[in-house]
Amino acid sequence: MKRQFMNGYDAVKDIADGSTIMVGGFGLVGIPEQMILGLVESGVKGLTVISNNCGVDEWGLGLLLKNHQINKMIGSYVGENKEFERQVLSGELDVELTPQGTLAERIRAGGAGIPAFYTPAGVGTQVAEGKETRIFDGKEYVLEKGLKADYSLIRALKADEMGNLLYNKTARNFNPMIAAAGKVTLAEVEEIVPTGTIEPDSIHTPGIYVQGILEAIQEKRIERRTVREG
Amino acid sequence: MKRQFMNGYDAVKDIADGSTIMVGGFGLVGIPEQMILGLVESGVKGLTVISNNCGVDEWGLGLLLKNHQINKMIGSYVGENKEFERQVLSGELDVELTPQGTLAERIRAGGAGIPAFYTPAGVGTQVAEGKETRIFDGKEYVLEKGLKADYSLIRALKADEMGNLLYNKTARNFNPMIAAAGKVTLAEVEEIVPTGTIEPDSIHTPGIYVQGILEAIQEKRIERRTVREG
Amino acid sequence: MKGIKSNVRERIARRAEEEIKSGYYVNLGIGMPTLVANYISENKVVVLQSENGLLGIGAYPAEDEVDPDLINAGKETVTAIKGASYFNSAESFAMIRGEHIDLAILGGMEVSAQGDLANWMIPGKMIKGMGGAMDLVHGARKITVIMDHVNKNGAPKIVNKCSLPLTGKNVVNRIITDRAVLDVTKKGLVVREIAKGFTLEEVENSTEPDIIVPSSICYDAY
Amino acid sequence: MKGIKSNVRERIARRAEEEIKSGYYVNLGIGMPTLVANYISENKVVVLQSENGLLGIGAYPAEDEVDPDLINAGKETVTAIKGASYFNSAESFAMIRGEHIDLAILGGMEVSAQGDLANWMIPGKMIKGMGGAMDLVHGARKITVIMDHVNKNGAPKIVNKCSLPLTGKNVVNRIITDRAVLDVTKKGLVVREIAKGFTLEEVENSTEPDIIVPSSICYDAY
Repeated sequence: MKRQFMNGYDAVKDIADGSTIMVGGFGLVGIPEQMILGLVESGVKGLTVISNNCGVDEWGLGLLLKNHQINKMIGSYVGENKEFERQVLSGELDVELTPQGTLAERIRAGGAGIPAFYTPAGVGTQVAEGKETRIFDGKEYVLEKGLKADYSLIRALKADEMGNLLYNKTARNFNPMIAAAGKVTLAEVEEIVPTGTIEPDSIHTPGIYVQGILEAIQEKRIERRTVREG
Repeated sequence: MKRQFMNGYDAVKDIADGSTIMVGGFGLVGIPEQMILGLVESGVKGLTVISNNCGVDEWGLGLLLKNHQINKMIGSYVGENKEFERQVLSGELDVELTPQGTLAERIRAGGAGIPAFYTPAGVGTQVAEGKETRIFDGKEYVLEKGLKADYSLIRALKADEMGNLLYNKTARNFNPMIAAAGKVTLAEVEEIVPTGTIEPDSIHTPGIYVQGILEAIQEKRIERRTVREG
Repeated sequence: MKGIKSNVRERIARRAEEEIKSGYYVNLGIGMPTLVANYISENKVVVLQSENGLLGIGAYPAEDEVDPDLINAGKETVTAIKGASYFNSAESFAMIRGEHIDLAILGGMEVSAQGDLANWMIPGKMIKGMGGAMDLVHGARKITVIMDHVNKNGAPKIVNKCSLPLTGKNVVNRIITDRAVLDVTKKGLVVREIAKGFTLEEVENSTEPDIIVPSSICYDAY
Repeated sequence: MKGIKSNVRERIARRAEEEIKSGYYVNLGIGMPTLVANYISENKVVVLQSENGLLGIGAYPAEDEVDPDLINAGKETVTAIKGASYFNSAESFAMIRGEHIDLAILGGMEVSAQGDLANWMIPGKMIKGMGGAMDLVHGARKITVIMDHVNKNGAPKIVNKCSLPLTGKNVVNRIITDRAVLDVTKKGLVVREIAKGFTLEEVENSTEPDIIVPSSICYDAY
């Protein structure tokens, strides 16, 4: 029942210059690979990107960076990317660093209709500068605001035709909250299965949050392949 | 690895007079039946109870009410219980009514270390009287505070020995948030299964939130048995 | 539910069904709104949300299908459709509050010309609680209230100012009664349709606020 | 990890392991804290949390077990123990912020006498971001920082006031270095243990704030 796309470009071609997009993933794990490549192909410019990380130089959101498609990045850790550093220092790229838990909660709040909430993370640091702080029960908290996006691009293991999603292991990460925080949410999945084949008690993201689905093979590049001896 | 109890009384016997307890369930669905009976047996008094509903006259939290064990009730809908009405009118019972979504979010916030958040529910009604309101992006919201409990009593379908929980259908309801909001969380389950037999991607409540487990048969009384003809 | 004497409630429910478009996610309130489910066209793909944690409410169960762990927000035993999902109450109201539900159809005691809704308590009577109504009125993208046009004493339920405690302020988009369909607009109440057996004058006389009558309205509409 | 020249890092990690009690849920920061996992006694039941959404980190995978969808917060491929669970990032930080984690062991650049921690950025160098560190320092019930006692130039890393941008204020409970174990208390820094090869005087001289020396401290402790 949900719209299905032919390829990454087909999924993202309507995203207009200057849009705010959220992209799921932690490092390179759980990123919508083909939709990111689709954005490179579409050449859309002036994006505000909300994502925990910004890929690496040659993969993931790093590709959009290299292509000068991102104006502003909101994330928690951007340390794996030399081009990122260059663009920030040269003033080409605006960056807003947010504690990871605050980022996750801001995205959840955006999708849940909560405009703002208080959190202890960042109190007494530069993160709280210019923000309202307030004491509850003797402890200081900072007010943080919900985040929404024009488009949310996420990655899941499986979707059924109604857009119900299942994630795999730590590839879940930010994807479920991002699914709920987009005006339009597009899910890239490894497999589309018939409706009724995902156990209703096990569905991670109900289909109500998903407007379109792309079935696509994932490369799943590994940033730090660590193995034990013997 | 988590402590296992012999019966409902054994699970709840340490709960002291004047404690704040949260109890899972929506109507009579997903309530920890034997632990509630255990509270009746223990005779603990002066409880503040946080739960969406307050049972019916002869079952669930209604039993505690009848036994005059509850001083204060925080919930969203208490319309199924005549004794409730009598005690409120006679001044024996204090009641704080909260919109259901606000209640769910306040409990989630309590367990998630969020002291307060803004929500639109209740703005312009008696729910917002005496509370701070604030405008974000042209819309008015009311500040609501997180809720925590000394003890959380919940019901699940299965637990493994590490306290990982799985719920069944709409018996999930408030249980997962209540699990996280208790200083001590006790889970009543239909079955304790060996660790490793619940799929890690499907676990609804990670064992970190659970301090004790009770395996117990559930009566599962039905409030409104509605069937279709033919 | 076929045994119920259809008449007024059925007529309102059938008209309310027309508000539902194919592809919609809909929350139906307890009481008369729940009846609307019986009339949803088979040509429409509609997913019903139940705020106790179910997306995809199905029909009432057959005797041998009754599952005590599967109820709707009215605490009635139900079934789930293929493709249904279960979730917790915080997620359910995140879904509602976050404006993911296309339409909520709710009952009403009073609606004001400004779209204020009162439907949760009558002072002096025992307070039962607001349940999810106060969240729903601020969450769903469109709020339609269905109710009788006048109360048991014949007095208007569409009023200048609600006398009962509010469920929400400025929240109702459309009112469907046994007599008419009206929209709450910035300019005031606009009548769209008049039900069979009623005249525009009768609707005006049984509605406390002034009604805006646009050039085209539909008579004998339902 | 056995190939690494053990020496100082191993000694700190081994001492840090003593902070972990059986039954604890623990978050180990990126870098040296991750090493602590290698020394957790088999007699303890310990569950390690990874803030990217895993409770129950296992050993590094064998070659044929590597799963690209299964990493820790340092983005290393890992495995999961029996009884592990996966969840989303909001749930993961709800778990952290809600004080459900018993202990976090984190690295440090500077720690002040008041327990302020700086461990996320050096002005002038490229900012990489704070990741989950600012949430962790306010969430876990106990925060232990492990680090070298002095920096590469021999200057104290335990200071009166942090010169680097803070990760959190008044958040550190205990500091474990290659030279000593110190507790942050309301009265000030209290030394608890002196490592092998160091004297109390050496520790005092290489720590900027004054240290409180209680009647009983443990020498040659680790």
